[in-house]
Amino acid sequence: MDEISADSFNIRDYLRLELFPHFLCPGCGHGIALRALLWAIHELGIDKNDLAIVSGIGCSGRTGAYIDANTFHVTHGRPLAFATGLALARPDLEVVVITGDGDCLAIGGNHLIHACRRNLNLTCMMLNNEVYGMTGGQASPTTSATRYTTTTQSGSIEPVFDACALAAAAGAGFVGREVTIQTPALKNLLRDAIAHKGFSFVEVLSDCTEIFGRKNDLGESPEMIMTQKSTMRPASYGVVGGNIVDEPFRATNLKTGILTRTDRPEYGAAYRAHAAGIRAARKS
Amino acid sequence: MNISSGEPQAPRAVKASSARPMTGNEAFARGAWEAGVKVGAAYPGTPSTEIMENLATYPASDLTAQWSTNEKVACDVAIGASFAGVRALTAMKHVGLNVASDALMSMTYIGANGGFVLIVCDDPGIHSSQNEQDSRYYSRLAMVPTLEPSDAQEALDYTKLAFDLSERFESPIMVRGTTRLCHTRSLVRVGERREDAPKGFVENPDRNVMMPSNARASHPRLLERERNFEEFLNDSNLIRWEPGDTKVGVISLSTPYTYVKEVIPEASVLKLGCSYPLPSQIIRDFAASVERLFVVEELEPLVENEVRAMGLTIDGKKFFPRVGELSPELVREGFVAAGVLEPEDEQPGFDVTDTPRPPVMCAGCPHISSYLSLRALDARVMGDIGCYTLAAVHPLRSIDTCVAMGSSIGNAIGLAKAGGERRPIVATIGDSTMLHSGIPALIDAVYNDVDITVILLDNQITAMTGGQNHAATGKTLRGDRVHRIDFVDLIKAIGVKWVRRVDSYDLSAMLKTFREATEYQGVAVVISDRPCVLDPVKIRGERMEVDAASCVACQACMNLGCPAIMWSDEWYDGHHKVRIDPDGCIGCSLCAQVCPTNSILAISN
Amino acid sequence: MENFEIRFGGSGGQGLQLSARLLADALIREGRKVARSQSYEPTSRGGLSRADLVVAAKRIDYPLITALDVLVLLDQLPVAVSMPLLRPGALVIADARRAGEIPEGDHDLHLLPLSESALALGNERATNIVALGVLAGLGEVCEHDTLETVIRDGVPPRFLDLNLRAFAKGVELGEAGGPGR
Amino acid sequence: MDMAQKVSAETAPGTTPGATPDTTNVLIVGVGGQGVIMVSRVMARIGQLQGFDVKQSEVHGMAKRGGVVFSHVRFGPTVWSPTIPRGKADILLALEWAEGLRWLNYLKKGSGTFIADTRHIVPPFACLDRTRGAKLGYLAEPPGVVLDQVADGYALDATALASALGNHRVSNTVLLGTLSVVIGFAPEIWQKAIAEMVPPRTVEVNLKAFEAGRRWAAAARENPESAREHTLRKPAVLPELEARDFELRITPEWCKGCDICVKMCPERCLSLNALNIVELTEPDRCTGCRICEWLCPDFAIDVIKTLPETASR
Amino acid sequence: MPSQSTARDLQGNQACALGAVAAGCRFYAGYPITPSSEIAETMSVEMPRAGGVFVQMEDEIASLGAVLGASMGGAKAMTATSGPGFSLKQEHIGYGAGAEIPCVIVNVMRGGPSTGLPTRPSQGDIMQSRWGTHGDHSVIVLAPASVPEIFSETIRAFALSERLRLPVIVLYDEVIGHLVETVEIPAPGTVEVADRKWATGAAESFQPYAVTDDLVPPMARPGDGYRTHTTGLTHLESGFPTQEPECVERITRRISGKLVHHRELIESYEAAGCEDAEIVVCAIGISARAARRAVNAARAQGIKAGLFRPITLWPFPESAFKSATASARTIIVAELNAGQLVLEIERLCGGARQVESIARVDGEPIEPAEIEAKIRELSSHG
Repeated sequence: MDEISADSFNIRDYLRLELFPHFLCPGCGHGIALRALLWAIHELGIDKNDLAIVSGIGCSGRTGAYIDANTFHVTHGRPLAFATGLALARPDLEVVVITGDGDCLAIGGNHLIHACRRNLNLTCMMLNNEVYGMTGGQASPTTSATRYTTTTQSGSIEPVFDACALAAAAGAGFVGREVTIQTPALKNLLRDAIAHKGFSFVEVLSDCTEIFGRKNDLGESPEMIMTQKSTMRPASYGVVGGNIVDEPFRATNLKTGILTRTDRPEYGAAYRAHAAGIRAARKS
Repeated sequence: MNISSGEPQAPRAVKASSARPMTGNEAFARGAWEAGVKVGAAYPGTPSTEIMENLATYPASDLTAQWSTNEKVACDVAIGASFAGVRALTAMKHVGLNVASDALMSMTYIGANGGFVLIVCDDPGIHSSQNEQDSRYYSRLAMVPTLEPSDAQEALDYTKLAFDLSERFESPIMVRGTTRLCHTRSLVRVGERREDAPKGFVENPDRNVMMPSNARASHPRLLERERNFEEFLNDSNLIRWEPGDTKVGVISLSTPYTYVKEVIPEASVLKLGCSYPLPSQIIRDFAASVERLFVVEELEPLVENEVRAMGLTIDGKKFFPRVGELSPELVREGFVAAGVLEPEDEQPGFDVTDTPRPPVMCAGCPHISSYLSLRALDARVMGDIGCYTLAAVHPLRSIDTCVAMGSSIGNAIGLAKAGGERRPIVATIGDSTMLHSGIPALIDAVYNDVDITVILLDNQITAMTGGQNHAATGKTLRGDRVHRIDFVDLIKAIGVKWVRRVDSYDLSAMLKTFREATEYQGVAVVISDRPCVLDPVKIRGERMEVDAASCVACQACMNLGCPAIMWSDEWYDGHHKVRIDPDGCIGCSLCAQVCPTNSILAISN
Repeated sequence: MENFEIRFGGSGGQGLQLSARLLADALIREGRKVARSQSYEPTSRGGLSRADLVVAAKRIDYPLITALDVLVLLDQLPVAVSMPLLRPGALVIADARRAGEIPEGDHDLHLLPLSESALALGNERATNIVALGVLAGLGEVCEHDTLETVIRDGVPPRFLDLNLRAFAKGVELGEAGGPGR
Repeated sequence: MDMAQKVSAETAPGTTPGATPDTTNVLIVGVGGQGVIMVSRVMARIGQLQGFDVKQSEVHGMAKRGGVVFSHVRFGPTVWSPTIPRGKADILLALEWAEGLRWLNYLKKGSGTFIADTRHIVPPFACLDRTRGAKLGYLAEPPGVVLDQVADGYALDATALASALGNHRVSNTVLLGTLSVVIGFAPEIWQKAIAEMVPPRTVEVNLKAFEAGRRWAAAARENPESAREHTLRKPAVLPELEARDFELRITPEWCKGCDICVKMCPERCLSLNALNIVELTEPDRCTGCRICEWLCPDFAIDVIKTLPETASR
Repeated sequence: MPSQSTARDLQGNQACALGAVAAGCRFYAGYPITPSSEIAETMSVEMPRAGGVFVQMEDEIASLGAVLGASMGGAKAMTATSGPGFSLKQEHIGYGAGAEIPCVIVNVMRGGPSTGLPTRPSQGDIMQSRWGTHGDHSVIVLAPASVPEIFSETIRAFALSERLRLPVIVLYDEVIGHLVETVEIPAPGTVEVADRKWATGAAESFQPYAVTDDLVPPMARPGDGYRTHTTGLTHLESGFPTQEPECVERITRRISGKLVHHRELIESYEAAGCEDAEIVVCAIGISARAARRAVNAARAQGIKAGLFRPITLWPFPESAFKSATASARTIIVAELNAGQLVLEIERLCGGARQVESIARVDGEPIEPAEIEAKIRELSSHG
């Protein structure tokens, strides 16, 4: 009869209320993801004074400003680079990167793979809405084939990244994917991602109703977020490479939940230990 | 008439050793078989379904037993067999007779060649129906002699007798059952089958072709037949006078007769084995023999009114309810109210609480996702007859109307034609129901160019009545493989331009397809495509379990109404977390699809 | 020589930079200012290599060589590019075996068996130290003792003996003068 | 009214008024899928094998599985009504605990025998109330409370006994074993009837189950108290939560009218008003489940939950 | 611990790294590129020893990104690169300028454009170092001409960067970078380590970009409770973006005003023999070294020649230049490019003086003789 309660989480404690209402379009999944992130922060008991949010450019990047923490809205594609410096210089801070599919995978793709490889204690939340929303709806590295955007007016023909597979292949210690409609699951995933010592990559399937959904006849926000969920299949929570719910009933494609969790040496700690060894050797 | 001795007696002299326990429905079938029936046709309907199912257990060399598309077709099939000079049976539930009545109304004019018996089963108490109509009104409407057995032995005997009477009076004969009779098992003495040589078709256009001139000539014959039949009853065992205390005389029939015998065994009883026509002279004599006259009959006061019309003084519905099923308790209460019996001492009841256990959809029922989606679409939903009618209540609460078999599409057409409805108009109809009477309505929808969506809930079986085959299952009543109707082809042939199949276990595909269908201007048909979890093949996916650690007790999964999902003893935020009964779960994964925490996972390892 | 410019020229891997560094170190110990520069090319082994020192008593204005006072050649490769930089009368020390073809000119050429001496000592790689010894033996660039000190301080202990013997051999060659002009 | 007098005079304790006194009424109840019909057919067959007239009545409800299932079995020299009047059952055999309680008032108050499996099958509707701190709708009294009220009572964990035999589904036959001890008749007759009624490949386990039920009943008769102690399942005690209040607070200036909350609300409590701003239009239905709060991208909905002032927390 | 300074033979790039360590730099992020790599190599050794962090990033963009990130976290941070990498860093230099993040960027110049001459010296980034990133922005560029000066100017770069909250670029050519000269290394702890002004007082009323007397707002250190917002968007005193013209102008003017306000602190130069000079040679880096010898040679020949060497290249020490060239008739600008510094000199002279350019673009340093010849050619004696 364990009574767990969500009572203590009041999102307003984590928001810069004077900036509201926020600038996101109606039904934008980024807002839901933001809630999940702050909820996870709350559950982990992270003091917002010790929380650093580094975000890139785009709709995703703008969300950081609404968080009442140390927020850094940096250059396009580079939040992981900034965060790397910040986290190495300030291991006492909890550094979370908010980025988008274009920010993270296109212009910032190089930083992503190296951040994964380096395995520094960072959490990267990539809000994937399949489109460059802020610039008016151009195709991104995750825009599915046949989708219409302002730069794929006859339907996209480019293959897409599976960002999670990319991150895992690049060596990220923790990789997960979740949809916004599963807010508590997303919260749990982010919570585990932040708690994970090492580089954590979380892809959030967000929806861009106004610019992308309309153009592709994907329905309004409620339907979009529901569709996202149903095209996913959950990996067994907490089990690495766990089984998935689909046979014999579901035709699905991407997995959700924790996809990879390995304990590789965390770069920051490894570096500090290495440096301490060097200093000790010099003294003796 | 049979006048019994003054002693209270069992309605039979059945020796247990020589008898076998049978339900009323089994006995109906046995009676028909013993009578040498050659052709049986029916459409399933509780409580009549098992009659044809049992008939089909007799050798195929003896008889044909089949499911027909609907009750009217079944009735026509039987009529055709009668034309051919063989004995024919059709069976249906009370509302099925509404469908078949059109044929019956003419058949009664034509009369039987081979014996023609129609068993109709009423449902007093509405255990599984949409109304409580009393079929005995049809007896009078169609002027069809109607026998009323009171137990399984009589069900057998009367059915057998009905065939003889049918041929003797050249009339269809109706045998009426009730839910209680149909589903009560009692000891039955059985006999052998008689085999008659087929009489063959009798060419007699004046009688067989119901056109106005012939029909006009036939009507007087009906009146004559009514008189003849009443005369027959005077010498028949169907009417039994059981003398007793002359202070109280009770006329009763069907199962209520057994309640009377149970509750007031001392009374004089006139047991009617036939409710139409009534033996008026015997009734007068009986009335004269007793001080107070009662009639105990279920549902409408048909006998009561006719007795009263004879100028006799009689009490019936004044003391015995007109609504619902009778019982020994109610019969006793009636006689207490009439001052015949003394009230029993009021015994204090046991002090315990009641746990409600209303009917629910099965775990993994493929209908669930359709209604969840319709609810999300905020559609105006015209329902139909089937298990899915349960979607009208908590938690799905997504059916707005349910009228009668096959009505949904017509209702939707009317709703659309009336204008003013801002929500998408949807008709939901099962596969069997669609074939039963949905097709003409669908043709109507196409013909009249209406903007509606039809969700064909194709669970590939007639589920509600216990899993009967139909024309789109590709199997007959006896299990033989036959052509399977392809719904998509059929619907396209009707002229529906927008037809799509969708996996009932893919919620978002459902939602998306439904949305597209409702946005389509014109008739759109979506076929929800998963078999019933009970029949004919039991499907099992990986069973699901709840990860209690991550469950946040939102209970979103409870919206499915899945009986395998219930509260656990753990709490979150003031709400119960949930758990899944592993024995109940079939692994449809719908709950996992609605779970906002990814807490519902397959037990796969 | 108070202010002078010197080049060690050869091919990559001959230890020219070490020679230059040791010499610079020694000169600094003697109170002079030194600017050291080197060829900076993608190739590190086998290609043209040079190490230049600009030495001055006081501040060095321009740190690159403009006119060489001393040129040490351990290979033929730098010969062509370095000869035009020679100041008239410059001292040129060349390995007789590997840099034997020195054009005629206004310079003081000492063609010496530098690498052969190193080979005789057991390791050709000590040729650079032999060359340093020659500079010490000739006595015009740097004091013998200072150089020996920086060698003792600046080379790994396990090579010290070899290097000291190479240095001594070089001094011997330098003092002997060798075939000059 | 002589007759009425006469009838009333026959109303004596221990007899069925108006009915043939030696009719035995057995009411068998349970939940769909448990095998109520099988048990009742065995019982009817036993009656027949004893040379009695028998009636066995059941009604198929709408629910094929998980619904209420009951079957009346009556046997004796002559049986009229197929149904057992309320308060006239000699034996109430319940395959599920709450079902036993539902039909308890059909049992003869002073003389009836109550046999029940203590197994709980919680119906989904018992979980219908999703309001905060709602109690499970399954509120069956513990066995002690019931056994104290009946003349003769047996509460056993037949499902556990059956599971011990390797097939929890034969719990109904375990109960038949117990019933056989109560009713009498030779065990061989029971075994014959059971063997006739169950699927051929389950005959063996069913006969074992029957024996297990008999053994349990014999032991219970010998030592009723210990049997009671032994078999009584822990009563389903439900945790009492402090009744907390909650409020749905909408910040209209933040709402952008995306419709997510309206569509995703399980209870359909919300709607968009003429200005496309969300409103709580069905406050009574709201359960405080927070789904709207979670899914609002604009943070325009907060579910505020408050403890009563008296609460310590 | 030695309390005396020690003389060390150092390569320019090494001196740069050691200067950074002495200045308190505790974070270095870089990407290998010729001819700056020795800085990274040295930092990879020095940072762990000093308790700092060295990280080799995936590219130059990431390097400066990491440096900015570390600086936002409160660390003194540096990166070093050369031409192509410097081009990549331009966006982040703009970010540092706009968001006012202290950082030091070293550019060891090589021949260009593009991959150009990786191992050959150049001074072709004079203009890029000032104008490289888009939009109006304020940076300081320091141009040391010797190894000891690299050491000291790197220290000064940190001091300026920290005090004024802006990126400071240390700019020198490949020759200086690879030159080995003797540097007096001050005893540890004797170099004054400048630190930025940290936020104090109530968090509620704190304005991260408030207009202060010295135009440099105090910076909030993450974790100290201020929870400020930092953005590359043009922002208000509160840190949050604005497009209000009045506010945009106010903010932009304050940032550029920092350089004017602190001109004396920033400006540094060498003027040798300029008091009576008819001809002043103006140059930086290796060109200035050649110029010095040429000027000395000219003086020896009786030509009134002087040297003006801006050590703070940007903002250009205008007034010092003007006073140094008060008597000059001719200014010779010697540089290893097609003529960049000369543009600034021409602008400053405004046509009042003869401005001559020695612009060498063959990948070789300018030799003293080349300048000396020019001086002679232009002298009144010639």
